[in-house]
Amino acid sequence: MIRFHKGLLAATAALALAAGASAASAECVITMGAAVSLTGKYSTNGTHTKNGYNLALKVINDKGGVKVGDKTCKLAVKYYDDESTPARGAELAERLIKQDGVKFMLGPYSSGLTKAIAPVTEKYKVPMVEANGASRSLFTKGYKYLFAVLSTSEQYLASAVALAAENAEKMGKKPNQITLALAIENDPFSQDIRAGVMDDAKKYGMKIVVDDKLPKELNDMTSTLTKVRALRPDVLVVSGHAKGAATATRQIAEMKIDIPMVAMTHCDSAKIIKKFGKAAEYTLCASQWAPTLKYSDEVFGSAMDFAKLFEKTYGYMPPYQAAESAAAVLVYADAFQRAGSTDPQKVRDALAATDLMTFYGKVKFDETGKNIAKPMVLYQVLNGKYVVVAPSKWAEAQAVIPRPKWSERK
Amino acid sequence: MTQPLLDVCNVSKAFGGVIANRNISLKVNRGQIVGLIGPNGSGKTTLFNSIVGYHPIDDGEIWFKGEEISRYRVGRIARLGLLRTFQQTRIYGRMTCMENMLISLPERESSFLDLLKSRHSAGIQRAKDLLEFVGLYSKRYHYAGDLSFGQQKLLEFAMALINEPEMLLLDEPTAGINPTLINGLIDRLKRANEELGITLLVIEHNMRVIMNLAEHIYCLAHGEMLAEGSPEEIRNDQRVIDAYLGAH
Amino acid sequence: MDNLNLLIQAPILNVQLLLDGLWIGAIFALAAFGMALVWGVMNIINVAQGEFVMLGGFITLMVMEAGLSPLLGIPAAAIVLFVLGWLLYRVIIWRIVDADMFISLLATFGISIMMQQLMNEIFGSDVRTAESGLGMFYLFDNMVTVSQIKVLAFVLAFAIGLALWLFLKRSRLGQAIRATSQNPRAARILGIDTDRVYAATYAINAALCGAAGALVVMAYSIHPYVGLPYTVRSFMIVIMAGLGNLGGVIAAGLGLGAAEQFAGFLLGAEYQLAFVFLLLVVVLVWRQMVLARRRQYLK
Amino acid sequence: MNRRLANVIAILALGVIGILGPWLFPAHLSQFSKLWLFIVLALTWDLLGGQTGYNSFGNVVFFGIGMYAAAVTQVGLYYPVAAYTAAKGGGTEFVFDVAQFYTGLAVGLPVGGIMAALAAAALGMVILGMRGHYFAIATLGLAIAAGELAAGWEYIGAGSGMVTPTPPDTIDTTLLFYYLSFALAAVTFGFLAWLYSTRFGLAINAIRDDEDKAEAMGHHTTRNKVITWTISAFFLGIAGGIFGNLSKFIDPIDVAFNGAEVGVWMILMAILGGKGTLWGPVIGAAVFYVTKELFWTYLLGWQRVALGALIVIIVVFFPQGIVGWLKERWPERFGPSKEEMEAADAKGGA
Repeated sequence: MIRFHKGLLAATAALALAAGASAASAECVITMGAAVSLTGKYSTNGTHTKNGYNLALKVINDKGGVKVGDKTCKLAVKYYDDESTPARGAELAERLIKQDGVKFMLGPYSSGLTKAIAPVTEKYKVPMVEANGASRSLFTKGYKYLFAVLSTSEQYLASAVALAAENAEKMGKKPNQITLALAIENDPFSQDIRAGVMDDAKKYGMKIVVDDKLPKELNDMTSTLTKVRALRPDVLVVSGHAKGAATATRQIAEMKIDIPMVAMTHCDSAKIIKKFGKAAEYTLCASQWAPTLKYSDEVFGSAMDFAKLFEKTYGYMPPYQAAESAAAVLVYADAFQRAGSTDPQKVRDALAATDLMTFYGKVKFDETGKNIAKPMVLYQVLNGKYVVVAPSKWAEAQAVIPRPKWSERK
Repeated sequence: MTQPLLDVCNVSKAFGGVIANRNISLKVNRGQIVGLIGPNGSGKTTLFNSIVGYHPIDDGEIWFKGEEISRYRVGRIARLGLLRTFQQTRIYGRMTCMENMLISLPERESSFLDLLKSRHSAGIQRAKDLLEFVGLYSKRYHYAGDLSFGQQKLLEFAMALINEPEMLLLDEPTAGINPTLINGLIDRLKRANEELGITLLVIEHNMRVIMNLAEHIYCLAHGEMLAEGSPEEIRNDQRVIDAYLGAH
Repeated sequence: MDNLNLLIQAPILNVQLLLDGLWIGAIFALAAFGMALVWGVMNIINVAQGEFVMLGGFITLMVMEAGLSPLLGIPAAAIVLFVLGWLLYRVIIWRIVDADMFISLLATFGISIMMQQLMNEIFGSDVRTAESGLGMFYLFDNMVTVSQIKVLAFVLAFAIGLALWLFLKRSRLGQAIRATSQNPRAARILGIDTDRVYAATYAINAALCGAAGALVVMAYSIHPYVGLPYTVRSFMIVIMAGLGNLGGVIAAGLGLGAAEQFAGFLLGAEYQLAFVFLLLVVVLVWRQMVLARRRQYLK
Repeated sequence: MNRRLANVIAILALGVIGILGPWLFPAHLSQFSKLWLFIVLALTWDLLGGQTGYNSFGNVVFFGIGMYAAAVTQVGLYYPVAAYTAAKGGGTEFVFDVAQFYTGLAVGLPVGGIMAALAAAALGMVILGMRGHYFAIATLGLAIAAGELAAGWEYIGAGSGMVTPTPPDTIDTTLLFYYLSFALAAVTFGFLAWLYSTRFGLAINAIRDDEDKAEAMGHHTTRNKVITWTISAFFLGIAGGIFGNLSKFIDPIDVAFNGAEVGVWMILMAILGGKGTLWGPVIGAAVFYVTKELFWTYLLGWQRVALGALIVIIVVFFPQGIVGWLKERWPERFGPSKEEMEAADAKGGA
């Protein structure tokens, strides 16, 4: 035990030295820490997160780094694998801060993990910019060191519910006659989405006829879908990370369940178009970001430029999880520059004052630390492509509602 | 006439289609030593198992100390004071002989809290005495599982004695035991019977032993009671002789 | 109970639930065959069962990526897994055949987590599916849908069960396996190479799971951590059916599948698993109570 | 060397390391807190699994019950629990001051232990009549069902989990939970050492060696098993309560009823160290925990492959565990000693 920690301590000391402001040379490295899920149920998205962080690091460092005061610093990230489990995440955050001497944290993937880590960073007064913890409850606890670049969970499907209300007439109903079926995974993040949908539904007076919580291990939702078919709701809302999106897309098509609107999350990380082709058509997908949006910044250029660079580097189109993760690094870089220091407290204050345009969208935090400047977008799968259909400011096309019955499709 | 200590009335037991015991009755009075003999497969051990509660009986009744025990389970019957030893000896292999003895001290009345009390030098002395008697004193700190079969048998017997049952069912106590020890064992069985008042029911193949030991003998064959009587009567009973010869 | 009313008012839903239950139950049964075999013959509870299923799925995906029909994945997965099972036996399992059952539980648990992360490193944790190219049946005015691949899975489970039964009854190796399961020492004395019998048993088990995995990836989906539910259900099925009872395994598998579907429908998907596992405990407690009346214990 | 003296020295050394922990390894304090708790997990598992011979996959149930019961008590003393969990816990509305936090812990942890013990007593009466692998499988079923039920129960936050009360800034909780964990490990060890020295220790060993025989000798075997499990659950429940506060966030399946990890680890630790010995679980937990930390640090991405391989190697080559292996290798040094035997004499009596 002792010997092992000696090694660790030495490494930590070296890192601290390298990052320390006392270093006389202009070369400096700011090391941030991150526990991301490289194994376990979130490992796909954990990898997107890591790739997003790494791409931003690479681009920033290739451009020379970040000017902090009179020095130019490179950025680095020390990773651990939290195995998609909250207990592990909290433990690793503690290790990063206490043993590895990390003074800045990047977020993990998923709200559950963020929830577990935030109390730790808060305790040690280490700022954390996170890009993948959207749970609303993260921002009701009065955390002062937590900043999120993404839209929070209750907004995820808000535009889908709004779209249902707008299009109620097309479905031959009034908004308050619309019925909803929810099939949402039983984890903190997805349940927050459910809470958001429930609130929105209540606002319009819509009725919820199915409210199933999908178990974490389920790869079959036929019993829920059988219920959906019997009750014929107007809107089916599915949220269960990539697995939920894939399972639902496939089984809705197989069972030929006709519902006017099907709205999901995580379509792009589940790659439903590539995997299921026609079966995915007309699905509405909530997304934090889309490459077709007209945002841009100096580091990456436009959203599309980012997407192309990402694809060139990693061989696949970036899902929004990667984009928002890259944006988190940009936010840090900006804060380091404005703080002119690597003192965590100063950086924290600089973060709080962030007002930055990025390829991912505008970032501006309210006093609870969540980004209030960027809306969610809603795609629809049309002709094998994601097409933004809401909010109207960014819409590329009109949403097709109700979706054609399976029997009427080619 | 006094009530018998153990009263087996018309007990039948079948396994699938095979009838192991049919309509068996036997009585053992307090203080007696009774023998149970019969060729292999005649249903002796099945009867033992029925008495001490290892399986349900199909028909009949078993009474012990005036209480019907036909439906009781093993532990409860044992706590009433009716103990048995096993043909294939059973001891606690990963405990020392001493520990085997100590945990066999009478526990019938003890509650959980009693188990938490320790130190009772009389118990220890008694355990040592009994081990001494069966010739295992020098091995008292060996793991019981490391003993030879014969030694385990003796240990099991000692464990049964230290438990001070009212009645002890012995399943072939001398099988596998060094012949030189057998006489001593018979002697000890008799003394246990006389001094401690332990009533004995003994399954035995060794005719010399059983004739020497028992005052009354039952003989089973093909699951039925073939004969009963004093050793003298049994020895001269033609049916018994036929059964043994026929079986071998 | 709204959901119960729904079932009563629209009885056709029962048909859909029952069928869906039977399809998935057939796949459970397939994995459970192997578990029953290994358990009965080698006295080993193979916790890596679900991981064999998962591997079978990934092999099918590779077959598909090579441009072949994923249906070919069924034999391919069975063959590859057979070899893998044999190798695993030769490297690890033979050392624990005679050990305490608990040792085998932990050893195979170790194997299972190795496989999980290995596959995660090789293939990533994406949820994957393979399209079999088979279509659907639509019955009762589209109220009941039946995926043909699931029917195939169902038929295959029966066919494999039958084949296994014949194999054990008729073939020399099958007879050797049965002899070994009854009394390994006697079998050894009679000149049966029990080591080879064990290797074959374990390999056959892996092959069965591989075939099941091929069906899972075509009918449902697969990812590196999909295994545990299949292991646990195999367990349960074997417990309910008892060892060495192939017919019972099929019945228990189908029953379990159907019970899950109805539980999911009636109680909501969140209680589906809780129901199944409480059912397991209840079945055990019930069996124990029956035995207690017969002065016996469940052991 | 005198064996009893060696024992005393080992205990003293551990005690000193434990007490001086915050000075010896200040940077790794929370890891060491978990190590102490892991020792408790291994010890309590071994009580039934090693000493009584009943292998349970379900002990994690009591860990989880203790965790939830403690958290619910800590919250429930001051706020309505349903509102707390509905608000996803903590935050600006639900603040605990110093007195409330300490009171919550002081009441919550024992409640956690007691609830777990009650659950063990109730479940034990129902399923401890089963033997061998039927018992193991029934406990596995319970473990999985418990997690799923907790994930469906809104009162305790369902799938969204539950945040344990946020301590006030003025309390150094790392130090607090470190000493709580250490104290629990010490008390558990001491209690079990005493328990194994009584006739009750022999009674459960008898069940392990031959339950039929024990029953035939008139032992209350079922009662003794239920009591054993209850004791084990009590300490486990407290450990769960501390663990919940240590991780600050309770997820029903990934933290509280984590049968696939914590549930298996406690077994592994006991087996690695040596089933059915007093020191085995302690040594096993320490070795396992340190190895695991090393794997997780240096073999990122392959840590489970390494752990899996380690498990296979342990159980295949060292099924008797470290202590068992030592006893076999050097019986004169680690086997039953003369003093131990004489001491065993003292266990007698009725």
